[in-house]
Amino acid sequence: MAVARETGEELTIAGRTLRSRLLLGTGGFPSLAVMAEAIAASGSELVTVALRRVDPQARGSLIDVLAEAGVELLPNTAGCFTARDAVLTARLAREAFQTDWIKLEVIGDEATLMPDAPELLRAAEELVADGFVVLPYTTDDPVLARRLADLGCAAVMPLGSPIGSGMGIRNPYNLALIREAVAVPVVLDAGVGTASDVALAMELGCDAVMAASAISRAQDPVRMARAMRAAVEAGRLAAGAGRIPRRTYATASTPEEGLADFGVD
Amino acid sequence: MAVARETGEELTIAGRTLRSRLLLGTGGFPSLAVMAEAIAASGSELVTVALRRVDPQARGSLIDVLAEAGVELLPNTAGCFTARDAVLTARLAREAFQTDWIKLEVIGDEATLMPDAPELLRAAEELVADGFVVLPYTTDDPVLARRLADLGCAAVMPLGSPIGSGMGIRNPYNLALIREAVAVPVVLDAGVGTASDVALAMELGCDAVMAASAISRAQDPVRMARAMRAAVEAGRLAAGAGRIPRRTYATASTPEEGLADFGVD
Amino acid sequence: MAVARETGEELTIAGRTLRSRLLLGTGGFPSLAVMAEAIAASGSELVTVALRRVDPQARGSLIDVLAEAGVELLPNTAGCFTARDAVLTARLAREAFQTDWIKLEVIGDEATLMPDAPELLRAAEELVADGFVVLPYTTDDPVLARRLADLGCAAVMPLGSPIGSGMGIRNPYNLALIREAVAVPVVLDAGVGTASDVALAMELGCDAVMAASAISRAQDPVRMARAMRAAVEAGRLAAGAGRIPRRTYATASTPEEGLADFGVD
Amino acid sequence: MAVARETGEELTIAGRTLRSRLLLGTGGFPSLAVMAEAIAASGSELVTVALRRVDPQARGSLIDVLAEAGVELLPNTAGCFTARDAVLTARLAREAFQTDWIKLEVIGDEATLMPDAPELLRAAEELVADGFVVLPYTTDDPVLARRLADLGCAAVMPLGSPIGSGMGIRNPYNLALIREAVAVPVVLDAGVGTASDVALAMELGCDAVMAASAISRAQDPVRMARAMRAAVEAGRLAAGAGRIPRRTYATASTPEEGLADFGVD
Amino acid sequence: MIVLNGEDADVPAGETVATVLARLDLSPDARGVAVAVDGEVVPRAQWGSFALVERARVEVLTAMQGG
Amino acid sequence: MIVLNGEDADVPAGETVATVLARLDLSPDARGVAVAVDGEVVPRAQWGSFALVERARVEVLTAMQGG
Amino acid sequence: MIVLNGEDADVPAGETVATVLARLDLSPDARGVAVAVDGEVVPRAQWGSFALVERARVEVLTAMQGG
Amino acid sequence: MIVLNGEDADVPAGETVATVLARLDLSPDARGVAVAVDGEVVPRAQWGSFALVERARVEVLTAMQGG
Repeated sequence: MAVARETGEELTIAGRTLRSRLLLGTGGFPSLAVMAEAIAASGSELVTVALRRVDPQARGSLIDVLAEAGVELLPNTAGCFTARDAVLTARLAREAFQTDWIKLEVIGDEATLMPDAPELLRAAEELVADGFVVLPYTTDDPVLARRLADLGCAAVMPLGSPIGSGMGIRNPYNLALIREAVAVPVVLDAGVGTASDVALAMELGCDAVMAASAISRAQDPVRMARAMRAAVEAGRLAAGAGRIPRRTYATASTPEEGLADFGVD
Repeated sequence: MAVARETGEELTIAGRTLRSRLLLGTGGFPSLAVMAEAIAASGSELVTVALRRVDPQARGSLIDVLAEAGVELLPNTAGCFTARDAVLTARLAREAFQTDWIKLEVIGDEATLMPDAPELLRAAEELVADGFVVLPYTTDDPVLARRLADLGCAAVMPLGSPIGSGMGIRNPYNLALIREAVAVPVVLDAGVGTASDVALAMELGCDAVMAASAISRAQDPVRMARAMRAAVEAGRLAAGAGRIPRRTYATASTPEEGLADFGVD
Repeated sequence: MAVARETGEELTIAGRTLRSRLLLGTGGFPSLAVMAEAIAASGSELVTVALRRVDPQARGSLIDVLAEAGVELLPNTAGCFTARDAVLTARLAREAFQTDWIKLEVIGDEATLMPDAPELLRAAEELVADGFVVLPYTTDDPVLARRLADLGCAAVMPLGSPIGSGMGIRNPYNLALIREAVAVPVVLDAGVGTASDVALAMELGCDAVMAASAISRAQDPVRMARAMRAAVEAGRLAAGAGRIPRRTYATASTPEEGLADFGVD
Repeated sequence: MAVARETGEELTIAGRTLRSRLLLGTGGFPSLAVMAEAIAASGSELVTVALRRVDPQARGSLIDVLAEAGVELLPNTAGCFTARDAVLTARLAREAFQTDWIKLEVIGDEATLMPDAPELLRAAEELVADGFVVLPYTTDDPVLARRLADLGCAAVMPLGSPIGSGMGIRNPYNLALIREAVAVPVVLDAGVGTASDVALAMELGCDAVMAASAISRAQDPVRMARAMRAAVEAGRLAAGAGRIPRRTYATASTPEEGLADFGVD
Repeated sequence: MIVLNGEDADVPAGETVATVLARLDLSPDARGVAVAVDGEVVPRAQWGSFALVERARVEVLTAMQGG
Repeated sequence: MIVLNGEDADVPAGETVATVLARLDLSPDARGVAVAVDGEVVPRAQWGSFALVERARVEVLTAMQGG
Repeated sequence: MIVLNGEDADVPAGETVATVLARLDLSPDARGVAVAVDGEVVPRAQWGSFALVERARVEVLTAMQGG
Repeated sequence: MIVLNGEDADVPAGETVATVLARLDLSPDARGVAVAVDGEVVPRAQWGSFALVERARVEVLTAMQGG
């Protein structure tokens, strides 16, 4: 349907240039060590973190591990069900991590963790006005995506399927429509299960892909991180290579011209 | 469904070890130069050629170009509609190229170029008896694939969809069943359109993928060759990484524990 | 996934009981006569009409034909891109047709004719407050559907795919999620192409289906109307019959017990 | 893709005219009484039976019940793995039931119960020569289907997915190709799970559908029988009604001409 | 002068909605008709009395096949 | 001694198919029944005359729900 | 008495945010920490001066694996 | 007269395969070439000795891009 719009290999979001088109979630890894190894294997330069209450017992070294990995932080507002909570969480994240970037999540439903369109728009508007670089997690609704872009979001992050479901891209048409609807980068968020999902996302015109559980909860997270890295590259290359059209019937790859005639037995 | 059975990264067919799990067709390229560049970009070590009548005018340097590329030849029997023609073509190919390897095609239908099961079995049996290393192009019927393997074929090459159709893998279930049904390598043949098709094939348990028109007739064959190479790697890695299960509902990638409570406005 | 919730065969929306679970659009028919015949063939009791400027030349007898067909009118707000225009159109429709029922459409995009979530919510809220029986055309977003139901809409009408596209139900999962998310009737709106789409919608738990172009622009609209009527019945019956589970492998429908043993030849 | 070829509503196989396009399997029902009720609800006129060893304890009244139901018997060769066993079973069935009709099954794999192409062809050839009316259960391979038709089979019965799997039609393209490849009736056999599968089969050009477990093992077999009857009718009608084409974008079902202009607030 | 269904119409200010409808051959009890003036509904009961101002934007709408 | 439906049965060589069927309470005109002996169909017309050899493998089949 | 991360904490009114953080072994320059009091962010620069009222709801948050 | 790659060719009976190849500018050690005569492979070793009969159907094949 759509082909990737930029010809350059680098992705630019809000003026920041990323060589890797793979964003990583940090949740769900069996250990920080595996997380660090997977990040390295993935090549990702931008990883999400959440804000949660300080646990006096298990004060983690997450920040240190990520700093050592040399990646940028993308705080999220996971767990927020209202614009107000999401905005406040974004502001706290700015305080905590000295970054204006925020992966904005405003959830509307516990079972599916799907976003709540009106609250999301409200939070996005407020955060953009407050100077944030807003990357909203959104549905695969192209009209909503365009509204978010029109509000000044730096990218849109539509879901392929519910968070952690591994169902891949349930509606590829809508992703392609989103690609046509907005000028900002489109980052597939949520639902990725395996490498072919990621390749497909890139072929549909996404500029990048976010993977979390698909890597962290795989049996071999580091190997899956390598798989995802290759899949992003594969899909990106294919998107720009001008694929052959789909046909109902066959088209010979070997010409018939010059075919021998051995007669009839 | 299935995971790739070998843990090693190399593929062995009939005792020959291949580092690349991508087979290339040589038909359809805009020029021999582009073909050579695409072969190099793909990393493929095994490429198909057809046998056709010598053309006194345009005597090509195909063999020379391929020799220079350092790839092994896999002659095919494209265009044959009977076991007899296919067997004779295989024997001529052995004469011409000094190889016992043959990609066996016995076509049953002009419109779809799908194989003809009984003629295919007949030809496979005769060629195996004659000492050939037989790689049959077959349907996605797992019973037929098992019969071919039982006859002594060195691999099976099921179709994803009609040759040159770019429709990808129409029936992933059958491919997974073939993977379970045979012990020899499974090489997806025919139908691949883009990188995600290739990644999916590997995830379904294929040991390798054959791409022809998908690369040669892409707008940028060299770029697509790179895409396919990365896709094979991505799918192969993912197949061995133990993907997360598919779920209907969401599974939070960010834990709720420790979520702040900002009160009600 | 979901089974239809009501065991009764009749559908009740806002206190009005309908024996037919098929709603019809009146646009696109080759003639009023064919429209009337198709309505009769479909068994539908509720059909949509639009409001447009009086055309002094071709003053139609649409209202008369529909009155004679004995169907109830469901005016729509097709063509409105803002809540304000939609609300005003609804009020004019109430004046023109003496009905509080309104199929609320607030479009967000010319190419896809998909709804605009925030404007739709705004219009729905205002019309519910004004005493209308609101049936909003919405996306397949379950959170948005629940919000519309919570606002007091009498039913929700999610799309299967873009209006008139004939692409069927692009994301069956979301339809099933909507069925779980709301207590009001779910009426599939938009995208239906043929009978199996309609049967699937009912199996997913929809209470009714709206068909417009699929019938009116079919080559034989009256025959397609009959097809759709049967498809609603088929899907409704199947939804309540407790289908067998999906399995990867076979389950013999003929038992092996008592199988004869004819020996080996 | 394909539209049903006959315009008449009746189906003729080997000179026998059937008003119902639904064939029923008799296995898996909770009781003979439910079976009889389901047969009546389905409207089917042709039902399959198997041949098994006489059980001195539980000598059933199956034949009597079916005779009373007024249906014709279609004996099958379920459980046969060789042409020889299938041919012998067919001959025994002819003795037992005084019918030349045989649903020919030659199984190639225990896990999938998929047919074995070469044995199937062998058995079909022998039975056709022996005067049988052969209805072979086959894969969805169009070349194999054509070969069976060419051998003189009275119909072909391709699978949608494995017997009893309820997976529906895994490869609709192949079914459509079979429809184009043969002149005899195409009866979808195996895999049907629910009504929409049946409607889809008819839309793809099948002349009839066989349902067994989908009805007999449903929670409410009689209701599912009614659903399947309606689904056959729906799909058959739709196949002949000339459906609208599939489009990526929307096509307004309400014209924009004459749209009011309410000005800007 | 008013704007009637998007086109200038030579109707003097002060005339009623009913008069305008009559020009369109629509009687006051015409079925399936509704009228908006300057973005507001004019209920049927007021058609006879509602006087149009200069440049009033009048929309006269009726049922059309759709949806 | 024969093998009847897969199990040894104490039927002396020389007895007919009809005799065996009688043991199963099946009359010569039983509906929906067919018989194979040693992998060959024995038509109903021969049930009364077809004599079984020692160790004959007899299959007596009838209709069963299936398919 | 305040409510610290959802639990009652025996901190007298008038104490500063910095004091509370010290109780959690967090220094004023702790990396990756942010504080909200009664639903408003307290910037790091004010930690030393921001005095808590009785029953203040204090949330002390830090980075956690997620998303 | 023979049939060479589907077309009549003015080659007298008795000539060898090698002669025919020479006409096509192909030497006996040409790479990637194979020959069938009347539906049977003629191995390279026999090219010099294999004599063609009248109306022999000769197929001279070589590698072509395909598959």
